[in-house]
Amino acid sequence: MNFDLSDEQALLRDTVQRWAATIYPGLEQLEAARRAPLGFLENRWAELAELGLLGLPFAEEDGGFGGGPVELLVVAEALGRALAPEPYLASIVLGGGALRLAGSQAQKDALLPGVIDGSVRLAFAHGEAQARYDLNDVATTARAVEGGYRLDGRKSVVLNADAAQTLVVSARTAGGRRDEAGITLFLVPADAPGVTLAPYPTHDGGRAADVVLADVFVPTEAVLGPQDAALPIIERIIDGGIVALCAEAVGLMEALHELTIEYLKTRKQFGVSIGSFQALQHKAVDMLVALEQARSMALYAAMMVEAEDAEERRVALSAAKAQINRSARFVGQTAVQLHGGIGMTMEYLGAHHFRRLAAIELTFGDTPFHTRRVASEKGLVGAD
Amino acid sequence: MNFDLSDEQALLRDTVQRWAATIYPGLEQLEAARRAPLGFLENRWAELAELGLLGLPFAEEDGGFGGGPVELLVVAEALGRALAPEPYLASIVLGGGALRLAGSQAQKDALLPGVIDGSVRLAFAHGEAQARYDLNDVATTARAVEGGYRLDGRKSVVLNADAAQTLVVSARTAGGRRDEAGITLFLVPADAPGVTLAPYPTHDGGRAADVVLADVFVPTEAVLGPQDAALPIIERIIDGGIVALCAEAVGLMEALHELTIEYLKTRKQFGVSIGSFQALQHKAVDMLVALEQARSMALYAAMMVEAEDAEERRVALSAAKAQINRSARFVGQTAVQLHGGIGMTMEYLGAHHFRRLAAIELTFGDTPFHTRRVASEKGLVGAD
Amino acid sequence: MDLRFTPEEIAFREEVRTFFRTEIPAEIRAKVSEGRKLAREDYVTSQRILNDKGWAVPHWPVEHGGQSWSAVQRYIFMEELMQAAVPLPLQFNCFMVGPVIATFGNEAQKQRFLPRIKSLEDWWCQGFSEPGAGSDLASLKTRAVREGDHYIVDGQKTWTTLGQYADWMFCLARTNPDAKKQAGISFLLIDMKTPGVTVRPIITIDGRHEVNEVFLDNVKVPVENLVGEENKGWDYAKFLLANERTGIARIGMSKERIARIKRLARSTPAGAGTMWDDLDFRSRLASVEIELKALEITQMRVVAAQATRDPTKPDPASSILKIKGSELQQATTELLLELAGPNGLPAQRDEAGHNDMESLFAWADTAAPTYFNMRKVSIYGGSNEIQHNVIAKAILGL
Amino acid sequence: MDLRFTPEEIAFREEVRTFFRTEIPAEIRAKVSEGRKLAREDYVTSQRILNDKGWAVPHWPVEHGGQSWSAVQRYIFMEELMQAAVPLPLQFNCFMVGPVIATFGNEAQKQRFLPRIKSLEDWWCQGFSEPGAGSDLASLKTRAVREGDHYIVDGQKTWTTLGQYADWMFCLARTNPDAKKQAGISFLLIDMKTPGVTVRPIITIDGRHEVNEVFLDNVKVPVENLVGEENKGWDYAKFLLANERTGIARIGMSKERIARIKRLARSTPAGAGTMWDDLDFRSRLASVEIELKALEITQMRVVAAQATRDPTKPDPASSILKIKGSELQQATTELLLELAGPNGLPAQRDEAGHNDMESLFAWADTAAPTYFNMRKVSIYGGSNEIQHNVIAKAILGL
Repeated sequence: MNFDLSDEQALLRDTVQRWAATIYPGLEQLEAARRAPLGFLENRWAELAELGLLGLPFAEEDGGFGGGPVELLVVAEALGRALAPEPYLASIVLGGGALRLAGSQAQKDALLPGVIDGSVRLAFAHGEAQARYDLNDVATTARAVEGGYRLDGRKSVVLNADAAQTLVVSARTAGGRRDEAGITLFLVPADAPGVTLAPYPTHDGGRAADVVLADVFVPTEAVLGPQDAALPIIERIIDGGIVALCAEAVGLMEALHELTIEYLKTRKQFGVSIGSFQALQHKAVDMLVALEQARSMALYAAMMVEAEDAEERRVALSAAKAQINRSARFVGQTAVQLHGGIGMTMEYLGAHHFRRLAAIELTFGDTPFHTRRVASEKGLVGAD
Repeated sequence: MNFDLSDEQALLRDTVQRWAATIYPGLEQLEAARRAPLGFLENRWAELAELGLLGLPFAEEDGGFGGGPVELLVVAEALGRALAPEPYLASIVLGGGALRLAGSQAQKDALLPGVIDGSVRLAFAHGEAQARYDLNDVATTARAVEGGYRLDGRKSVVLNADAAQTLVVSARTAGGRRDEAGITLFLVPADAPGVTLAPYPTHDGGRAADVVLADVFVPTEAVLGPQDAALPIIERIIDGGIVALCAEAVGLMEALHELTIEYLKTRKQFGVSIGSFQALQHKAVDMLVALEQARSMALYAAMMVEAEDAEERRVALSAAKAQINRSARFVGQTAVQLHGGIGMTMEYLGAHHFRRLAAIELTFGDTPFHTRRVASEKGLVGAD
Repeated sequence: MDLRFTPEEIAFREEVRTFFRTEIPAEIRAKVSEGRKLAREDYVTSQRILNDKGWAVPHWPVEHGGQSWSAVQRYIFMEELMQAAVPLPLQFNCFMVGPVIATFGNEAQKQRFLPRIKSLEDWWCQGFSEPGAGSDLASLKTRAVREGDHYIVDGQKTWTTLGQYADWMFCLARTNPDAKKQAGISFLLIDMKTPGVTVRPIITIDGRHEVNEVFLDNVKVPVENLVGEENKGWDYAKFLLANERTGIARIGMSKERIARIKRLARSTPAGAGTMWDDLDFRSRLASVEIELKALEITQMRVVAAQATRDPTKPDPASSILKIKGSELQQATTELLLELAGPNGLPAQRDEAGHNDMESLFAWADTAAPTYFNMRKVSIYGGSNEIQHNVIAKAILGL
Repeated sequence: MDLRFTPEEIAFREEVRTFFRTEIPAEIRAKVSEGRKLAREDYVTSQRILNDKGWAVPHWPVEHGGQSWSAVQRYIFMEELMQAAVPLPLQFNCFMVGPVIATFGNEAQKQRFLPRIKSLEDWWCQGFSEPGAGSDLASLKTRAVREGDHYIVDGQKTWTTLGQYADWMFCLARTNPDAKKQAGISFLLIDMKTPGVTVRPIITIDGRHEVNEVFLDNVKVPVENLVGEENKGWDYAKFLLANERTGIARIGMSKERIARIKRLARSTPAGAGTMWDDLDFRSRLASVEIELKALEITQMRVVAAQATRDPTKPDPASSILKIKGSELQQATTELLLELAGPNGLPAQRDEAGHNDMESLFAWADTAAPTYFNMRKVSIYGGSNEIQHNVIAKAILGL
């Protein structure tokens, strides 16, 4: 048991933190990036490529750096602290995760060099409006036709789809809407005929799109991974997303807690700093407890995301996300409350952390969803 | 809308409060009564009869005083404040409620005079170990035989059964264990052949018993209310019990909150009264909020217990009990916490309030049970 | 004790309920219910309809257009108004500056201002809070210096709700800098068109423009716009704030939101059915309903007790209403956001148009802004921490 | 970073797990698991078995019978011990007075006391708390006046856990009444058989006799029973209390209770099935499991950090463990009581014997006392409010 980062990991953390602190020292720089058409600046994405972050999770033989969950933890936490708007989650963790977990060598050879050098971005078009958090709920269809498939359906809230050249799309090749079997993944060029994007900003300052697929033809080679049996891969892609979100949330909460403590120390009321009021002190302590619980569970998620046993992995990841969600809500709400009016305004940096924390709760499963998943399986404590 | 007590109700409240404060001024007197074989002193029961409390809920033509839910509220709250150990709930509210709601004139004539003058006590033997809070779950059977019935089964945690001369027993005359139809109530003398009591103290300082019925014969006249259709009556009996418990809990919480405020004002630590610490002040305020919410719902329970619409009544009573339970847990736990060590000892009066509040949570339905009942019906807020 | 409404009160309830639901335009009420932004005209339209009926300011003295309703009737009126999702008559006009002028203003002020306050011909905003003051309102720094028949006002106000629409501002300013904190403050009425008044928008976390900063730079205010006595403004402010607090539980609003959540849950897909089939969700909803019912009775108890209270002194019980009422308002928005789920993330999805499935979630766009916005209710009107202090001192004697 | 145990650590875990479950009598472990009262002999039996194995005091210096285990091994040992429902080695002996004597005692004291401390030949109790002191421990009033080669001790101690079994008490007494609060206190060892020592039981809300008052009336204590220097006792007490806090999260105990709740839920009738079928109950149980898993990792982080910390200074992070650990211990007892339901009301139902159905609930008798008793964990060892103050000051700098 060892919680220390290796020298390489510590270097990675310092590098990303330094980059983020330089590029996004305050709200002004962040808002400037968000105002760009894609919600971030492409030259920043190129910088992430130069720093080696875009190739981090991919195998060395594919041109990557072979980073694992701890490296992901380190990067996502550092980017989270700074609210960096680049689509690392959408393109590298989710889209890249799909390629990494299910791509053929030919598919990797075709796409990964561009992903790693920043010239190609991916998005993961899986969720649909009716599905909520159920990964098996796919209504989009793929009909086998001569030489390939024709896809029809709508994908909902596809993160950073408008920034992607290639979409990883899930579609039903067999079975009914909620069947576990019968789902297949496809690589679909974003500019393929019949693909229409309806992009929009999201409430956390990010961007997403609904993706309409109308009789979209893809060749047989576009099938990513096994036919009819993509659900376990989709689960693992989302598991990676959960690790990234947990780490990001820890970075956000840490920064927000620091802002709050700073505010309590400097803000004066009734002639004293408000941090001298015991009731506020105790709430600040409860925030710290929630943050430390979340930090522990982000570590746990990273530790368990590659566990062999699927049930054990599922329970662990759900436990982590549930804890992160609960901590995120408490820390976010309490931070706003302790700030008072200023915490309610977009002019205050911490308000943006609060909004992003709220959005994280709604991404890849909320607290009741994940708590129930822990409850409905064997749970975390054996009863033998 | 009028929240004022009538002159008669105010007089009733003052009378009961004065009696309780005189008889149970402190823990010593309370413990002395509890040490009696039945858990209370019979002469005190006679005093309650003299005060007219035992006849309170019964119709004037039956020798009672025709009191309604508000009178019950007033009495139960005043007795609750003082932790009075007399079996008012078991004998008058539950057992008496059964007679009042379902008794034939002959049955009332036979029993009520004794109930009202204190010479006869009743108990309500309905619950069974497997039933938890489900009123329809009755495994005890009554076989029709020549001239009457033979009862077999076990009743569990029958409040103050060892103090009763007559038991109101529910038994299944038709149907399966959890069927709603097929339950019938019987009047069973506590000394009937085949009735065995296994009495015990309860964790709140009261008493109860398991009642074993082994081939107990009762004549046809012992049937109380309609054959096979007692469940709606049982529900109304328990509804009355819920009103009484809600009011009792309000009395207990009020007294416990007063004790806590007194302690905060007088207890010194680090050279100042601990009531000067803001974190403790805010908890004391949260106790008050919980108490006032409970007080409101006790009023609501009293207002709704005689509502015509069964669903409306059920939702209202469940809402009241759920709120009372939640407030009781919070007020009880917080009171112990604010007292520190002294609150953990049986030598401290408030600890007995805490224990009784915990027991009330487990009586006639806990918070999840009643919350689910509110959720599974139309709820409190219409959505038309 | 009889906790039921009388037949007369029930008839009254039916009357106001019918009026709200038939006379106030459905589009306006839908905006309120759905958490969408109201235009200035929506407020004006709604309040004029009430005013024409004589119901814009029923709690005012009869001679100024009030109704001689009982406390229970007033309670019923407000609850039904909120449950029908009618915009509240503008708080600053009807519950703040109006009662202050009616109680402490001179005859000329009453004649001049009150009719236009209740008809919303004049839109008023509040100039109390200042940067750096927060809950410590009395530490305000804005100064008004008497020069002849004018005050010259300099300073900065903040959190000025809907100040962008305002014609007038009622304002606290320090007229005696040497007096102790609460003393030396005066209550001034300022025409927003006066040179030197600048309004700067503040965008809140819901992404909307609801509050403002107001800069007062050498603003000339005629002496006749002083309410009551010079240096007594703190008394009038306390009177006003006590009025603010009693209405703050907003039980009707929470009820309206719960009813809406129930309707939406029935059409919101989840698993093989809808969110209405999710008993866990409904149990959490029921928990809020239960607390809300309890608070409603608590509010009715406070209302019933008002008949025998000194109306110029705040009832500390109103702090309980504030604490619990704001918590429950917030809890309903959390349930709404939970219901929206991942469909609550898009901020302007409608720019893309909907298909049938997405139109089921068209409502979800405003769930997050509503959740964000309602964080304010435990902050403003005296933060919940301040309310705890008030109760600890005034009720518990700690 | 590698959060898994090494193969060696896993082997160690198997070794201690097997030992606990095969060598400690099942009847004793059942009593612990079921929340029943342990007799003095149960503690002694269990600790002697550990002591014979060399495991009663693994955290002591090796020369006094400790083990040269890593922090991780110590952690594994304690977790497995609690999960096997083995009685903790007597805290007062093994975690309090033993380490103090081993660290600050003289050679004679070490020789005389340490072997009997770890074997539980001497049962020790703690004489720190006094009536009226509570969390403000340093305001203690018990006095020790030097007369020749004795101290004469007068005063009163309270909350003396299991003092009714004790042979010895370690005690804080004021030796210099003129010094400031924390100064002037000494650490004395008192033979409970000394004339003038009187133990009075305090019955706690679980109805049990676990704590006591101890009256010290003109008690003669030989000077050789002073630990360390006169008037330096507060330093030794702080050292001891820091030891107390690290173990206080009791994660293994909460895990053991959750496992028991799961087993019991499967056989507890509810509706047409069992409580295990109640997904609402299981979700609430899962919520506690999740927080507990997070706290377990937090504890492991603290353990891992101990390697590089000054062991004589308390880690403020241990306050986090105390707060959350006590909350979770309490939460598990609330779930246990909920599971018991109305069958949790009887206090001594077994006096009546059971049929098959009631025997299903025989366990329920101890649910309420366990719930009542565990209210103490947020009070003792520095109340959770005090822990909040500690963190606010030491970690947050407020």
